[in-house]
Amino acid sequence: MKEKIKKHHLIALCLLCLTGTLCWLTGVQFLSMRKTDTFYPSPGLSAQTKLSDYFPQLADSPGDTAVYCFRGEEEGGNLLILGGTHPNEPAGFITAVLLLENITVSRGKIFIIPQANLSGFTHDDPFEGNPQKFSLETPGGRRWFRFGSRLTNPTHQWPDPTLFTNAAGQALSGAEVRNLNRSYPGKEKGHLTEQIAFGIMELIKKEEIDLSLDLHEAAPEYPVVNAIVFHENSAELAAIASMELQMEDIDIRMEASPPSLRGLSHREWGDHTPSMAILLETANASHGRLKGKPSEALIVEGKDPNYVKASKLGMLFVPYSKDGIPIKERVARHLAAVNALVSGLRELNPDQAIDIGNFPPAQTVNEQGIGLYLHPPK
Amino acid sequence: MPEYAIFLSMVVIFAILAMGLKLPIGVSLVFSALAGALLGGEGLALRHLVEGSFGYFDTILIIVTAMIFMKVLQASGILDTITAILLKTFYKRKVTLLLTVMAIVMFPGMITGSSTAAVLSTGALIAPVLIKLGLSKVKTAALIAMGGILGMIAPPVNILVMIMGGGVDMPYIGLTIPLLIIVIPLAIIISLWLGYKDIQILDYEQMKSILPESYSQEYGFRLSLPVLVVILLMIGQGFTSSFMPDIGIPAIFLVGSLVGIFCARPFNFFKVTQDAMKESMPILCILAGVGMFIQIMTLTGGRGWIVMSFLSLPPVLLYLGISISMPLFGAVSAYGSASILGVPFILALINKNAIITSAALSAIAGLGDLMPPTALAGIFAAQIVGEKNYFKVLRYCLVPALFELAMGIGVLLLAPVIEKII
Amino acid sequence: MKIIYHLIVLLLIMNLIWYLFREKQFWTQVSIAIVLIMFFLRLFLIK
Amino acid sequence: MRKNIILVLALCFLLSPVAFAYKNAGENSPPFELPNLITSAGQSADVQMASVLAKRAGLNATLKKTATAEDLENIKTLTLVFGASLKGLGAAGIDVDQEKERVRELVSEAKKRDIPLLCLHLGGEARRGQLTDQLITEFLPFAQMAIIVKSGNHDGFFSKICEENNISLVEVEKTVDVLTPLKDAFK
Repeated sequence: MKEKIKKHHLIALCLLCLTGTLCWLTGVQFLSMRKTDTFYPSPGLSAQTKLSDYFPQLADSPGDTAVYCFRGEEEGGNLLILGGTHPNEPAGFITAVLLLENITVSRGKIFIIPQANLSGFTHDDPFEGNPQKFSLETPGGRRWFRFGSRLTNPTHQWPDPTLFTNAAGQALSGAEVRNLNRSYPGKEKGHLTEQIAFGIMELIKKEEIDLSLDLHEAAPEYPVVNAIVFHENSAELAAIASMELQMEDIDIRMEASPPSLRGLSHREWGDHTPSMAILLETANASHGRLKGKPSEALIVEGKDPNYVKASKLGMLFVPYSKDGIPIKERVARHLAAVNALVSGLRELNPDQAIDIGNFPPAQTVNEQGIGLYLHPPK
Repeated sequence: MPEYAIFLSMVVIFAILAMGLKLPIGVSLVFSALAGALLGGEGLALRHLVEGSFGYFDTILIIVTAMIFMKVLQASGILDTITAILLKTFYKRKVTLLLTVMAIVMFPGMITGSSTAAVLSTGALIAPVLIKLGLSKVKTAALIAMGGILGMIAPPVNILVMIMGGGVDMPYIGLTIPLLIIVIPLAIIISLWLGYKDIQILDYEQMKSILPESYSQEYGFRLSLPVLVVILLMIGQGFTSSFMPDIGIPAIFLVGSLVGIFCARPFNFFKVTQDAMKESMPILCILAGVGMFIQIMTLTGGRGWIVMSFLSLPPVLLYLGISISMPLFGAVSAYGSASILGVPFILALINKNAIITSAALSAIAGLGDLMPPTALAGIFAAQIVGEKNYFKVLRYCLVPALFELAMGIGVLLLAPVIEKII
Repeated sequence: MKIIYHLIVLLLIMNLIWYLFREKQFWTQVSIAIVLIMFFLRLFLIK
Repeated sequence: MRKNIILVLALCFLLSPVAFAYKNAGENSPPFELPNLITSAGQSADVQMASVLAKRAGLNATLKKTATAEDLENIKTLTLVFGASLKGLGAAGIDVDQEKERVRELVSEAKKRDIPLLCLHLGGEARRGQLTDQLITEFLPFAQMAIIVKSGNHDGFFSKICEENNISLVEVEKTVDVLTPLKDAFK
């Protein structure tokens, strides 16, 4: 009965144990990204709801993200601000957080979704070597934020098809099925990401949003950067805002949303709802293909010698010096643009005026840092 | 340690382990990635290593399931039957045979955008036919590998262009004609180049004598079901998306395999999956290793260094840079090459028509599937003809690959003219 | 659809473990173990 | 040849009061009258800015990015905003040649109807480039006046054409600064 265990069986057993240990060690790190970020809404907050309140099918799904609502006493315009469509574009996300932790609204309504693709915040893109989180200094201590992936977590939406044809009929490579900003107008019975897109469309329709903003970042070598991408229904507003920004010495490119590129927020929001649709881009070196060593510092300070070199070679679409483009500058840009768009909306249509109090001033953020306007960690 | 030094050390360590100590390539890659992480001051960086390997998880699923499907076709006798049918049809028509064979190999690649899917499905079907008609094993494998790559580039689905287009906001529209301009001449030239001289024209008796056993009498139409099911499901992808999500290529191959159980000569399914595992294990481990290698390369700044080095070439050398770097970078897969280098190159050529540029770049990036250590198309083509050393196959792919490279560069240079014509 | 892929991964894991114990060459066993890590993490929907 | 010289001289003669008029804008009446039709030459988004500027200047202007000869009915001034954008052309569903042909017809119809032409270039240096330059070279010579953002004239491109054709050229620092000269240019 007593049989000697064969050597290769023993090795197999050891290797299996080793595999298990490695799974556990790395699994703990992967799972650490599922811990949610804490935000501290300003006292001006009227209600905190969820996207599933607009599209119940999302309830309890990893895509059910928080919606922060600020309602003014007076009737006015309705504004939607989306951050975190791509969780690896932190300036958009942080701008939304900064707004929800500071503003008060006396006229009109503002809806803020800081983490539009919540699932994307729970994992990192393979091959990018990015850190899992980054921190910003506030007067009361350091606050950490997740740095996620451009795409929905594959464990939340599996498998990718070979070819993704989105609800607007555009054919894209399979992985784009997890890209929120290729999934509009979304699909009630589609993949999770399409359902999130559908939920956002529902919010825009039900809350009768007048102006919807999608805050992004792009690589400095990408032609649409430091740009205001507008649907044709918001061309005039974009022009007004870009001139206003120019007066504040902020150069911004105007880019018309191409009608042939379907599935993007600035296209489908404008096509399928009465809302004006605008997407804003800033330049983020940690996003590009030329980036050097990825690090928390690259995300926050935005300094990269590779991009300085690329800039000298004339390959970039933004000025880029050895000082880099720090996140405070990128967030300040977004803040200034949001402000300019809101005042442009008032100019165009006084009925849709929105009065915002405690709006974090772009210039101060740029000069003194984001932390000044962030709630200290508890 | 500067980033290029870390990268070069990783390459040297890989070479020592793989060539000096004769470790499996996949394992060597894993260890060189680990060494890179240590040298870069990142510690063991286990999270990064495992995360990197996940970059190829979907590819690994496709490979394993495609391999199972191929083994099912073999074990059930379907492969022999199809060989017999093809032989009977084509034994005395050389050019028609070669062109048909090319089209058959390309087909799964055309609808899935993956050279692996093509080589392991229809490539496996036609390999025995070519060998029986006198083409050497390695040349057959080269033909299949090139067919897989051309299928990957050919319309309607070219994932490489989609990846590049995604990086520059170019919709996947209007690519059919530019891609056909590239692929059709190549398909004709390459199939004739590799096969015309060696393929024998047989008389009926000769053909009869080499005919493998056919099961078509016994099982009839049922025999074709597994292949038909796979092809139909591949074509049908996207049609179902209105009421249910697509099932994806791995599930398609598995469905085909399961259908195979009931359609022909009985066989032991578990043994088949074990065989498939065994044959695909080296490449699975290589892919995991390559994923780790790239992640650590990015983490230590090596990737940025490489991309910058090629992009900062003077304009005269830009085309040379494209010709060298895109296939070379394909060593980490053609998709990776399209994403990491294809996008910046499109931007560097921004004054040309992006549709034609991306079509041409995809032809060049596609060659990456011939680049060791991954060399997906080369390795699997060698495997289906039973050739142990895939470098022998790659040797015969060299001239066809140069044709393809020349075509790609030619189209890039002539983009303004082609734009006027189409 | 997720459940189908779960089953596929499970099937492949069983095959991989079986193969790991049958294989006699050390480095091939190591290769299998490396590939197994991914399959386990995906089976438990961690990564 | 002689015919050409006569034509140019005639043009200069015709245009000189216009140029003169602007230089002495305070004393003489401005050259342009309302209503004003604003259109693009090249379909860049800059035309949108021009429309906003006109609105802010209190000018009665119609914006039509792809205006044709028929749109000139009852129009007293044609404003052409230079700036080629492949994306913009794509969005309008036309190619470069179609765009040139459209502007060509529009400008010649305006000339036929004696509608003066005002040209704007708002994008500065970033909005130059081969395509835009082609449009400027072809159509700017027909203008009575050009208002441009200074950095777009860094190589003297506009100055040269304007001098040769006796067009009054106004340079400003930023796009927003176009507002004042634009306002002053209209009666």
